[in-house]
Amino acid sequence: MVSAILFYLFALMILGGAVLMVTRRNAVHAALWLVVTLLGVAGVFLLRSAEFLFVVQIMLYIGGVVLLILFVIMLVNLDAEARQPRFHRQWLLALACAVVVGAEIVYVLLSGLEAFRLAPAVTAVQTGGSTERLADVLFSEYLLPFEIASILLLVAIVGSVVMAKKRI
Amino acid sequence: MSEHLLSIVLFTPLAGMFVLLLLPSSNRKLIRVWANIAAFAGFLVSLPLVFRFDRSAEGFQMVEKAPWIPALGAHYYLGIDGISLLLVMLTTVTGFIAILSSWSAIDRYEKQYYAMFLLQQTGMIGVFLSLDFLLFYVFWEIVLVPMYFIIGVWGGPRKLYAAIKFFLYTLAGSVLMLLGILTLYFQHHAQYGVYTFEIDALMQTAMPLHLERWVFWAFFIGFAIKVPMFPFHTWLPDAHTEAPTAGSVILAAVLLKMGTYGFLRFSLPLLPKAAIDPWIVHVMVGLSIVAIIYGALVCLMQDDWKKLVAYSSVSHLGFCTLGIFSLTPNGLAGSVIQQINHGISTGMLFLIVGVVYERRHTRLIREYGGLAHVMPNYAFVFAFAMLSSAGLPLLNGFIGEFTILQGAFEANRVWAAFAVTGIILGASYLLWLYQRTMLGRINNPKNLKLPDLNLREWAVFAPLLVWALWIGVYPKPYFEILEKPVAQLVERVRPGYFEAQAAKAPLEAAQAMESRMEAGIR
Amino acid sequence: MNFLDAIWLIPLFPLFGAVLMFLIGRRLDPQPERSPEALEPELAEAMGEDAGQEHGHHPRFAPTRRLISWICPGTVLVSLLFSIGAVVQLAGLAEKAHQVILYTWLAGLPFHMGDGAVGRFAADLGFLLDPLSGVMILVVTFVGFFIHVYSIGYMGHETGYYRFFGYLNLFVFFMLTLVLANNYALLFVGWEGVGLCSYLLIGFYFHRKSASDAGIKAFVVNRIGDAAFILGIFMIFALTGTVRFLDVNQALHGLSAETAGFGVLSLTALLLFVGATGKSAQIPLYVWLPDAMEGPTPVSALIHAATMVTAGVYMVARSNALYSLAPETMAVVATIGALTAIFAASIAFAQNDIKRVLAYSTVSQLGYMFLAAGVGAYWVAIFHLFTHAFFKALLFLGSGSVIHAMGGEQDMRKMGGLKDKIPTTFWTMAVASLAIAGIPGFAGFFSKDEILWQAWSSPYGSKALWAVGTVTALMTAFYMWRLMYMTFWGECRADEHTKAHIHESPPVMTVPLTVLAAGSVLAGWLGVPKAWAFLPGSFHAFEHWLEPVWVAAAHEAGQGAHEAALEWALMGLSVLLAVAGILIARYLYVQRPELPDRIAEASGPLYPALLNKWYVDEIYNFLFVDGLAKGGGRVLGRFDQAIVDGGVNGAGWMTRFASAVSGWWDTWIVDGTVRLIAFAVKMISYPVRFLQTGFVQQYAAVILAGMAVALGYYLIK
Amino acid sequence: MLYPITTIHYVILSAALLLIGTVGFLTRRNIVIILMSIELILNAVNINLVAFSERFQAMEGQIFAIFVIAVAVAEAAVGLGILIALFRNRETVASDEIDLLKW
Repeated sequence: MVSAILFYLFALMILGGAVLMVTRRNAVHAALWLVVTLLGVAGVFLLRSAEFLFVVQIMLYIGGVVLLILFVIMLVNLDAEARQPRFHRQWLLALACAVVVGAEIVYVLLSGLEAFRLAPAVTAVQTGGSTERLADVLFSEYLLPFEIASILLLVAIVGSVVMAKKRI
Repeated sequence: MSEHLLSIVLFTPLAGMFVLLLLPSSNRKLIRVWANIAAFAGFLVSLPLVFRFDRSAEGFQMVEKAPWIPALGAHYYLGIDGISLLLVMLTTVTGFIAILSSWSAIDRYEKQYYAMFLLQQTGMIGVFLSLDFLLFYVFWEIVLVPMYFIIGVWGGPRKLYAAIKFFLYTLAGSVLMLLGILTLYFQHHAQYGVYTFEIDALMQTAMPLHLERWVFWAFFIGFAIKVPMFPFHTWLPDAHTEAPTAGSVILAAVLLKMGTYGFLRFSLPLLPKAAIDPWIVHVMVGLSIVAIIYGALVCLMQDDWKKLVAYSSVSHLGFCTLGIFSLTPNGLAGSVIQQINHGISTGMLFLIVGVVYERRHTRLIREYGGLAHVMPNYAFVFAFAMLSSAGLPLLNGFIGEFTILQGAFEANRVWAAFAVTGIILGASYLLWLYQRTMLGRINNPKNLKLPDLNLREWAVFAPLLVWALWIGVYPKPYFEILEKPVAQLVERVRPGYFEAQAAKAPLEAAQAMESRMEAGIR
Repeated sequence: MNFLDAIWLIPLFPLFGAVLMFLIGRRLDPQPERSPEALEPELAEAMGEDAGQEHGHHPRFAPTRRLISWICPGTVLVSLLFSIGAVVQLAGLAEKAHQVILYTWLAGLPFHMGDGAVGRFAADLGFLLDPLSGVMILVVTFVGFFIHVYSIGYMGHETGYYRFFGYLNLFVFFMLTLVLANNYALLFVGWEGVGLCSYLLIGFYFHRKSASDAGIKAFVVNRIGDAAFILGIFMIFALTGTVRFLDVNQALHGLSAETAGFGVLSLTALLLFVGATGKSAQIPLYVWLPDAMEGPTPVSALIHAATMVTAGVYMVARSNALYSLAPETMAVVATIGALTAIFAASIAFAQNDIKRVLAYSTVSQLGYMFLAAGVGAYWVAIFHLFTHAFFKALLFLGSGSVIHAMGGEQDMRKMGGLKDKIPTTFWTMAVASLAIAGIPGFAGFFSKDEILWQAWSSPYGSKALWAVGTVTALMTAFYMWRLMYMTFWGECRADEHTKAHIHESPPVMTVPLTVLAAGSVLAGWLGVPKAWAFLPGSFHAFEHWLEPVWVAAAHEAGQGAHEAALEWALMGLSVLLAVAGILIARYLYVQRPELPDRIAEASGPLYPALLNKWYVDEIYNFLFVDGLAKGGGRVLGRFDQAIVDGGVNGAGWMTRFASAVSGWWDTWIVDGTVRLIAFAVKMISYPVRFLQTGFVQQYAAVILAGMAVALGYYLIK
Repeated sequence: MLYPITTIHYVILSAALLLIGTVGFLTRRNIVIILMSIELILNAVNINLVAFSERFQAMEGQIFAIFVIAVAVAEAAVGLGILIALFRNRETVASDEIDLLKW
């Protein structure tokens, strides 16, 4: 019962934050609403017993990415932005497409509802925290992707440094 | 080490290229020296091929096979026989000479220039060595890219137009060729249930004549554009006039031979019924004869020196295709030897234009006149190249043309009668070119101070001169190398050819006669 | 020293000389920094240098040049000695043929012969010495040596001295290869080689455009003949499966003569003959020989009188087995020979350039040789070739000495009265003129008279051929002595400057003249007519010597009915006509010098026709060079060369017109379609371009729309 | 239907988040907001991954979520780098004013 309430709470945080982020005129407000959404998502991770992801989400995403975005917003001093129209000329066409796709997804979900009526999530016996299990699988089968991810991050760092420097 | 000889020959230039890329581009001298070393190494590595080649063995030698894309049934399958041996040797020699000749001709982006050349070397050698259709097709495409850049970056005024035209024209052809390959590929699967691109496997596919004709036409488009045969030749003059000297030497000496090699390696053995089909043979021979006469005629009215030499290659390769489609042993052997000769003599002619272009930076024949007074050595080398190209006996041109004409004569006397006019026109446009540029009085003050050939230029010409003389005076080894592969080709296309009667004077008997030196027979 | 086995060395000596000249020639004879005549006159003025005249001033030459004048003639002398040794040893052999095969040169592959058998397309580098080639190598080396000696003097003041001797030696090498070859393929190598050397030597003064034009004309016209020759060789391959003379003769031995129309044998023989007409300047392809006079005189003597032009006759004689089996072609050979003889002789009447007269006289004499070969008397053809080599070479060298004396002047109308100024040249040329006219006692009489007798008596011959031959004999005597009287008799018509400079040529030139003069007399006595049976056997040596070469079939044809009385009568008639010709010439050009001009006007169109070589060159230019394109608008009259401007050769302008059309066709139609496709692709691309607005989010929206459509389709299906 | 939270709820939640992210991405002019919308979409994906990882007791879901985050971070970093360079040259961050890349 408690988890249901928590779920709806987090859902509300996520969707509310998302909608408000998208509609805010001021970029800083949008960033803050993004933080709210991310916290909601972190909560969902906790609900689904993915503690490691919860921590990663908090530290990495909120701590890292949103902070970076805030930095950039400050660098790019968006006060002039506030007075300009938020949505560009073709916003109607874009909205229409999004609505159509949304309708299709809902239709898919509804038509295929019974496919999801699986046996309720049987809670397997938890052999130790999910983080150890995560670690065992991660560093055995998926070692190579892990290394490649690290290289990807390195490239991203170098890329963004080069991009942002005045003179290379 | 020795059983991977072919791979070594194939990838030496590529290795040279990678090392070249690591060199600092500021040090121009080091780059040029290294490029020459890499090219010469490519040549040295190909020498053991000649010594280890067993002339009496049937089929392919020094075969290397490794799975490449198992899913498609494509193998890394290399092999060599008489025909591809000669062409590989031509590639390595002209490659080295082309790189040596562009020592002072190229002044910007040397590193990329030489890298392109070495990449091209590997591509070309790959085409001649691969016995797997997909591998062949890959190398066939690889060769286009460096030549596109060589023409496009270091070319003359209209280089972009020429480069794009060259690239798209050949690409269109090779796409159709790919269609042919795939039809063969699936046809083979339909009959044997196994997907493979190997040539000797594909040879076993029995196809109805009409299908064989269609595949032949698909191959024809791909190879004819490359040769180039008559209606598809308009890219050649543009590509040649705009390419830098070394570029047009490689283009003329080797790239054109990929087309004729394609006919010899793929069209004839894989589609024997189509190759002997009278309707196709008549079209092919008709186009070749038109190419011979048409090419020579157009040469007479050119005022651009390089364009003239380009059209002369159209005429010479008309002879080669005539030799191929006479489908007689002499025709085929003559055609391969003529391809080598064309590589040598036209390579020399382009180098000669390059020498003068470096000094005067113009290709118009009107600009030159009476150079024999100022540059006697140059005049001698030009005369030698001209005579070798016109087919004077004791030089290489004659051997090729004489054997091709004999093959054509044996196939159909009327063809030989028409083709023989080619040697008359050939002599006339070359002599007229020689007169307009070399003889007569000097009428242009700029021609007074032209320096004669320097040592490096002599080093570029010397190997070609010696090779031309060697083929002219003692062509026997070439015929011996070609005897077996050509016999196989003819046997496949004309089944009962050799059994007609025991050969009247087989090669061995001729040697026997030769040993009785002093026999005074009546 | 076994000369017979060393016959393959004979051609190599001159080759050694030629290669030496090409390699170290420039060091031995350093050329001046820029030879005076290298510059265009207007460029020369602009450069402030005096425009170089040909023989004006004599540039100084290095002493090492003398070395060249020893090396090159030396090599030919060694070849001469070797040849004499070989021929003497050959005479000792029982069966007169010795073949030395070095290696298989052209080792081709098997091929289907005419009758389906599989032969091997192979030709070896082999040399054959038999009486026929024996005679030829003696002629080539003997006459060649003396011409080399002569050119030391003649070319003494020319730049490019080493180049001249290099080409000359190369020529002797190719000629000896041609003559000594044991198969048609190697003969063809020599055939084209001499063609190349004639191109190089005619165009020796390459700063003169007319010289290089003449060189190209010679080479291309020869090439036309060679094309037919190649086809002939292939026919022989198809017929006999081999090209060795001995094997071909053996293979043909069995066949019977082709009486039924124009069979394969006749076609082969005709193709070979067309090749011969190209090389030996017969009717259709003789146009290059008169222009070949642009080359230095020793060249004309060696190549265009004694050796190269006779290659055609040698080849016909060499394939006598083939020709004797093809009576049709024999008739063609004889008629073309006779026609050429009379046609060239008529043109020689009106020529004023001394070398042109001799050139046409050569064409006419070659006509005689082919007439003899055509009627089956091959040994007579070779005998006439043998004697002709001596007196024609002498005439050319003599005219060279005259030109040398007159400071480069070649027009006979500006000569005259040189009899006492250059006595040796006069006497030697007189001997040669008597020989060519056919006066008894001199070489020409014996060989020409024998030809006329064979034309009359041989089964292949006919009275018409004899008549044409005899009339030509009269015309030959007339134009030769017209030349002699105009140059040596009467008063000197040269201008003061040249008149002062007239001097006798140095001994290095006059000695060869006297030797050849002796040859012109003695050579004839080797083949005395049968009617003079009273003379000992050695006088019939020539016919007897060549006997073994002829395949039996051809042999009987040569005999013919032999009535001595008839032969005496015909001989008397030809002598009478010769003397008459000389007297007419003397009358017209010595007693009444003004008469020829009056006759010229009186003869109406005949004289200008003769003067302009029956307009043959003009007709050739019009038909081939100018092409049919301008036919309509242009008046048929004479063109001067300026309008044609570089009409290179007989086929020049038509091919240039055809190539202009094909060039235009090539750039517009064939290339045009390619550019059209490119343009079409460009047109299609315009509408597509509007989608690319550069507005990133619009692309995203389009992607989303696409996804929506796909999803929708998937759901509905 | 509302009470026992089943996987379908999570799927609906992530679908909704995805839609909001897409709308934001497509309609907003300010590139920073666009970048943030992308983050939303990625988080929607993560929610799904984790939900199904829990549902099928397979850790691959979570592992993949980690990689998605890694990629998201890299993408954000580079995106912002580009944004700064763009802003320095063009003095604007409005996406519809940056349309040089057209024919």
